[in-house]
Amino acid sequence: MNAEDWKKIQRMMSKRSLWMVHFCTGCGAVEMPPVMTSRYDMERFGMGPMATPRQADILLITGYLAVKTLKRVVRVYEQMQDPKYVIAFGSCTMNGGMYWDSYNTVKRVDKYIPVDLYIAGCMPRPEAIMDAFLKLMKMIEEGKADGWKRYKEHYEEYRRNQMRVFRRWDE
Amino acid sequence: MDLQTLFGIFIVLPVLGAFLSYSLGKRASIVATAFSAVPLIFTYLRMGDWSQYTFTALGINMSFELNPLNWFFILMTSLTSFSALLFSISSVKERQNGFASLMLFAVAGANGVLLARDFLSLFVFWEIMSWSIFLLVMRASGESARIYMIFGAISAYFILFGIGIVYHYTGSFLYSAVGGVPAYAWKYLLPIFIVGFGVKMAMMPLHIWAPHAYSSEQSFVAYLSGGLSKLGAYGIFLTFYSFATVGVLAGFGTFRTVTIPGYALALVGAFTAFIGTMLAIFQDDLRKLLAYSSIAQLGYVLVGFGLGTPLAVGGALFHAFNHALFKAVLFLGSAAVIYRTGEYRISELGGIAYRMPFTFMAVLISIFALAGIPITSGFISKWMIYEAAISLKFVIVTPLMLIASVGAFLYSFRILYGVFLGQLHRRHEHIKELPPHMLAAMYILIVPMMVFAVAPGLIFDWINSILVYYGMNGLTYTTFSYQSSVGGANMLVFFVAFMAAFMVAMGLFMMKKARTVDQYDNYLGGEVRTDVELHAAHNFYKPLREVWEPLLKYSTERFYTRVARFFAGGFEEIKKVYTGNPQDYAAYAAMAFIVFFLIGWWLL
Amino acid sequence: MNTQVLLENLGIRCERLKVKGNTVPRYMCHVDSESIESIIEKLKSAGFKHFVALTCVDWIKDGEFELLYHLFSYESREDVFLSVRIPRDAPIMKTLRHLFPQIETYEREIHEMFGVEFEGNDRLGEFILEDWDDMPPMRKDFDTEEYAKRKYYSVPLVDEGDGK
Amino acid sequence: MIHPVLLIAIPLFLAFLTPIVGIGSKKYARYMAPLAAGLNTLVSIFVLFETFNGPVFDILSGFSPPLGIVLMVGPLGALIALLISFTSFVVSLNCLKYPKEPVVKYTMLYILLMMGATGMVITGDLFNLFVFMEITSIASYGLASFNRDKRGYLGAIKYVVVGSIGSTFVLVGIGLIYAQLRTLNMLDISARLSQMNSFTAIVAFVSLFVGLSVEAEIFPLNTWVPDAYRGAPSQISAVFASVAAKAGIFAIARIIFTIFGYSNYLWFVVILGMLTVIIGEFSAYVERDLKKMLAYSSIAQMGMIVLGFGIGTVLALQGAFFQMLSHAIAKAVLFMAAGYFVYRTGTTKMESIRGLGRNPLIGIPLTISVLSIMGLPLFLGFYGKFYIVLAGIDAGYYAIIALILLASVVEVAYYARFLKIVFDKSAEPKEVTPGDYVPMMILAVVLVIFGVYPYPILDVLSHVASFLAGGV
Amino acid sequence: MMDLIIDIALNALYVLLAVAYGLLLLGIARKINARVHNRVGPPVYQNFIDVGKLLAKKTNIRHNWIFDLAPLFGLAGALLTLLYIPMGGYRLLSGDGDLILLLYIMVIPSLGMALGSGASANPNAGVGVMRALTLMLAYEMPFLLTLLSLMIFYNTTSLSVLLCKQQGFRWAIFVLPLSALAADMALQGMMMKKPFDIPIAPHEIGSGPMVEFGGKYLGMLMLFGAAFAVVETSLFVDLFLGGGVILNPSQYGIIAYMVNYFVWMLLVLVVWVIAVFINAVFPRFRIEQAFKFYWKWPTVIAALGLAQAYVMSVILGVVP
Repeated sequence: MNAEDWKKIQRMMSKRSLWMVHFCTGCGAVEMPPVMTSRYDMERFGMGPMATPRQADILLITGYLAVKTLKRVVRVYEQMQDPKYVIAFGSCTMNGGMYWDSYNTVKRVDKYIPVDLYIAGCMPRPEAIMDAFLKLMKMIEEGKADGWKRYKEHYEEYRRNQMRVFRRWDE
Repeated sequence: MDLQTLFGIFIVLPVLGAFLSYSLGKRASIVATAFSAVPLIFTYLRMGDWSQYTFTALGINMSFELNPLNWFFILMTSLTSFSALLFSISSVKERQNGFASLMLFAVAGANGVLLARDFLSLFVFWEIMSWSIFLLVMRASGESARIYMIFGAISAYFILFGIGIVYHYTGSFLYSAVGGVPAYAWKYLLPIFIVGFGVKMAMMPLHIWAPHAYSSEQSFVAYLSGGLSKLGAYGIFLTFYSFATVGVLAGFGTFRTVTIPGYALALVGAFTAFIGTMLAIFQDDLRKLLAYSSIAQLGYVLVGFGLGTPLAVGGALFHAFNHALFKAVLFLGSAAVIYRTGEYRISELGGIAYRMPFTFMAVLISIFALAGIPITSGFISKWMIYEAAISLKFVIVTPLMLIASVGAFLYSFRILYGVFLGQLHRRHEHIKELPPHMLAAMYILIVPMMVFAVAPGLIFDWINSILVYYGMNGLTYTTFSYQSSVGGANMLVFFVAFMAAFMVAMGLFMMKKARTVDQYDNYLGGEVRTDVELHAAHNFYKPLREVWEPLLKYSTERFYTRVARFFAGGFEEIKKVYTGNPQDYAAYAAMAFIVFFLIGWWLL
Repeated sequence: MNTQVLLENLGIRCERLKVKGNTVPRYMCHVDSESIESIIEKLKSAGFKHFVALTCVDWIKDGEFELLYHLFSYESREDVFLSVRIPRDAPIMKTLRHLFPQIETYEREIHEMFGVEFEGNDRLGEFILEDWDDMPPMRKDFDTEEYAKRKYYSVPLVDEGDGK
Repeated sequence: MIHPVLLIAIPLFLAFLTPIVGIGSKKYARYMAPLAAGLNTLVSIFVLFETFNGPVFDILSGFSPPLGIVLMVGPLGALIALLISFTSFVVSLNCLKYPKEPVVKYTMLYILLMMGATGMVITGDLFNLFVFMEITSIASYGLASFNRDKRGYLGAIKYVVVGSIGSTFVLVGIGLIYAQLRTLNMLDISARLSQMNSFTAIVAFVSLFVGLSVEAEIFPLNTWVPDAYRGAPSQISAVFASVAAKAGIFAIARIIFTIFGYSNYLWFVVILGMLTVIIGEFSAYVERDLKKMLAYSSIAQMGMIVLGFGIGTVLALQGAFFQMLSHAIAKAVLFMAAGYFVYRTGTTKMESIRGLGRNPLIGIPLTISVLSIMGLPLFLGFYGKFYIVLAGIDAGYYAIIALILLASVVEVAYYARFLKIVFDKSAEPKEVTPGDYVPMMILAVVLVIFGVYPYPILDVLSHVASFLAGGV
Repeated sequence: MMDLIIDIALNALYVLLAVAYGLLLLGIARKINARVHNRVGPPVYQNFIDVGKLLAKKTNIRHNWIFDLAPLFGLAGALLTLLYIPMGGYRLLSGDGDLILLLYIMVIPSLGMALGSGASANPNAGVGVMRALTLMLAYEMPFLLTLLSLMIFYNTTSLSVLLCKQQGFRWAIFVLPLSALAADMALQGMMMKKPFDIPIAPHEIGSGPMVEFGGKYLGMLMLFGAAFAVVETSLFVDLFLGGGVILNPSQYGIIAYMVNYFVWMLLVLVVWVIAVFINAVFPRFRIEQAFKFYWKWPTVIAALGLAQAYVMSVILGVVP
């Protein structure tokens, strides 16, 4: 077996065992329980919620991010261990949504951390969420979900962008 | 070996050293260490000489004896005193000369107690040891010293009373003469000796001096708890297996092959172990925690002596040995922490292990021994006592001991987590590892624990010779394995298996590299380190405490305080005899004359 | 005692607010910033033990901030609003946290959002808005859209260079 | 050959020389006390050596016994005389530091007190005993009130009341004996005791016992002790405890063993001793005044000695004598320390002496003497308590010894408390001068030397058996 | 020499099988849980995938060297414990160490984990370990009484001897039913299944001791968990259900081993499934509630069982 095969096996395992830490910032969190419970049951695919970012593979951002929250999100993201994926959830994470002119809400999350997948909708339905998960799995299998690599490669730019909204970091 | 050498090395030399080191001032502990090293080296070289001597000193005829038992105990006390003094070179900062000389007096006293073959010298040296401990404790706290001394006096006077009884019946002070005490007198003599020696072992309910005394200078307490408290165990061993013959003990009646006094002792020991453990769990003061742990561990020794089968007695002796080592290391570890941080409350410490890794390793290994993890010898001695109790089918003693050993995990983790792991406080960020000689003081004691864990047969040889010397059957063992009537274990197999399993785990572990992050880089909901200390060591076992709260309100110490207050009230009444009124005094004189006269007339 | 009488005894002109469908009597009083402390103290001793809220309104045209102290009495089940107007260009008010400790939090928030200084409150500082770098955002002359554009929309996308 | 009479003659001479010296220089008058005590110490050492060959009889004023005045010194008496002179000497050194005005009278009374006590020990004649006792008492009365304050006078008046009752009893006892036997020589009385009406003998014995109990601090005639000890200057309290009381108790021992030999009365003495110990220790435990506490402790220690005499075996008597020695020396140290504390703080309250012992020059002798009183080995006090307890158990006094040991625990408790206060870290020690610590050091060294090497004392005490059998 | 190599190989095989079986058991538990929730649930082999994923993680974060002790001691201790537990009648090393040794070996992995999690300086870890230890004190009370009743009744502390004495369906569960009941209750706490899973409560204290572990650390701890699922159930099976030994190997040879192993697996599964069902339907006890519970009813039951064993063994003199 060569390295490529190993990679394949690893991706297969990553795909079938996605543990997520969900950062419940907005109203999107209410759509998660249906996804977990008997109607949609995401544990079918080996997915499950985890308590801490150390154990998790997916960071699920379920709603708008204030500046203050973004800082926490970045920290949590950096505490996760590679490979790690980010799913941003709902319109607010894409363009601010109804908070498009708010003085305190960041408008596009992928300016600050690499987002692998956006789920559109305000709110997205559980079907959409399931669909997104399946799509992420596919991306992982194909090796396209490489946000964590991009973050490493372009760390300087990401950090510069983050620091445009933060004044200080280590506090 | 002749008498002069023996007396000179074990008693005169420490006393001389005491005077010398007192006059030396700041370098006292170095000299004292050298003086305490001599008996240790001597013990190591000459262990195994058996002989008896008699001579006079201090106005009394003293008889000394060297037998396997006192060699065994001298090894413990010499080891612990040596490492305590070695440690104290740096750790004792204030009036080191007083400390060192009193330590050497205690060493002389302990050696004398152990070597004695008659009650007079036993008592004399017992008291010498007692007052030197008193003064040593007084260096830290007068009240603790007072409490210690009251119990020390109770212990000494019980022993003295017992000696008086022996003398009354036999007219001799020799141990060998105790056989002449008639059986009915043992009814008094046995409890008297048990209480007398039991105080030094901090047997419940005579233990309350221990948490106080053990809160004084920790390097001394390492010796007090490690070495000197073993003298109580020594005394109880002598009482049961040398003074009282089997016939005497059996004369009290037996309970399933165990004599009634033995069974009572075992019960007391089991309760001591249980209650001591439960109290240790809730201590926030590191020193008090270790003190209660000491009380509990000596409870096991009591159980072993009480059960009286060769396995139990051997286990108790071995446990006393182990306890001497690991508790000395633990107290030295706490001394190290106090030396570096000046703090003894567990909730105020934390993360010391990252700055003092070698100290942590020493403490960790001795905590393994304390908790009875099989990679140290602490397990084997506990195992022996358990097996003895199980094979006797005792259903009160055994569960108490077993659950106490589970409780030991709780308080040992409190030490590990509260002091050494967890968050390092900002004010402790700059502390350093101990200097080498202090580490050496701890690691000297670690080595035997590890060696005897793999090859317990080495120490069983010695324990066996003690048992045979006192007329018991030997143990069943080989160099690496040991057996009871109901089970057995092979430590070599265990170690090989452990190593193999460890290798497998290591192999799996080494497959991937890990990245080290700062210890404050923790998941706290995205928050980072703030000024708020997040070390979760304050009131660590709060839920358990809430459950136990109704029972914790009963305290032996409060009981004693109440008794003391009650008596003081009585004394006030008695003191009213001295009214301060001359007329009353004149009346007293008249009445005294009448009473004296009537008595005289009656006696006529 | 009737609250209205009480307030009148204190020398405060008050009006009873007419609220549809609400049976709880509410009184609106206008007081000046000097006397507010003693009035709240007296109300407190008269049964208004519950400090409900402190809010601020920016009357930009009047050039004033209105601070609204809201008290409630469990005994008479009545609400009292005490309105204090302070000048917008020098928004300084005495702290009242010694009367009700919870006022401190409200004061911190109003300080952050409106820039009102509360003399004597030493915990005024960064509270909810982390890393804030502009004028207090709840002031009516603060243009939030302009700010958002300036701050957030100007952040460039990370150029990852692989056509994504 | 040195005559024991010198033990009386020298101090008497020097005592009456003191006013004459005092006329010239009050400064030199102060040195008369150490001089007299020092000379007495030397003489008593020689006497002690002489007595090893047998009791020394010194006949005064030409009449031969049993008619004349006779001094009768056995080894034990010589030992006690030595003890008295020696402690007086050391305490008088301490007195130099704390002179009391008027110096001449003070010094004179001090010498007379010592002389009287020595005389009580070495006399061989009952009436002389009474005379010396009176000298001692009267000197004591004077010294007890020497502070000239309310406490001193109160203490002294109590002492006078009880003491004069005691003297009367002694006189009555002597009178009864003389009326029957026409002799006052102790050995003579002892030899002819059987001629006496046994009822009268009992009355005489009890009278003497009660009378001497006052000096010997036996319950219930020790009621004067706390007040007098507190009221007197501390050095004088030291002398009371270590000189006067020892003379009294030795006199009682001689009454019991040398003269009457009432062995069936001994159990009552044991009970008295026990009561004295228990009441003394228990009162001391609750006492908050330093000097009164030491006084009560002194009572208890005397009780131990009485107990030792009461048990009446060789071992017990040896213990009693050891106890006399150790108590005299250790209590002298403690009272001198108390004197230092009182001088530094101006009060005798226990709480006020915090931290004063932290200077090792005071602390070490203090600790040594406390440990000695607690009865711990390597110090002289060990032997007393140890021997008495062993002898008591051996003689079968189980319950009494148990009570004594209980009282000893109480003693340990309050002495440990005393040490705790003295070594309290919260307060700073004050300066000391050689006048304070040299006497204490001397006595402490003696405690340690004879604690480690008691053979000289044991040699003397080997004569206890003959004393017990009615010898001297 | 050959014998020794075969022996070692066989032991390694048994241990490997046990770990694999443990992972399967964990998968079964998840499946059952899902079915109780009316979900489909993950496949039963899900836990193999999880472990594989965790071990294959690209970065692994550690805090310091003490942190490494957790997976090392955890896994090593777990494997060691497996060696001392007879599985399907095959005794492994249990002849060289008895129950008391086993009890203490069982502590090693938990101790390592406690050390490692403590070293992470995360307060949640400390709280979690505190709860785990308190729970341990709680369930050990009935469990030790139960063990004692067995040891007294069979007059041995050796597990292999215990198995021999239970052969021929003279299982301890029939003889000492009360003790078995108490032991099963204690087992629930030992496995930290609901209602006793407060030490690892994910939503409250971030999964407690495991809060800082990820990647290979968590993977190895999962292996330890899997091994311990087998250890704990197997301990119950060995103690009370005769260890699944129904055929005598000396009579039937290799077939007996296979049959016994199969029966052992079945019994382990049964014990496990009972615990999983209880887990699925119960809410969570607070730690002091759990403590009070264990020192009340299970202890009383275990004490009754002990009394029964005592009476039978000591007073009536029954020799099993």
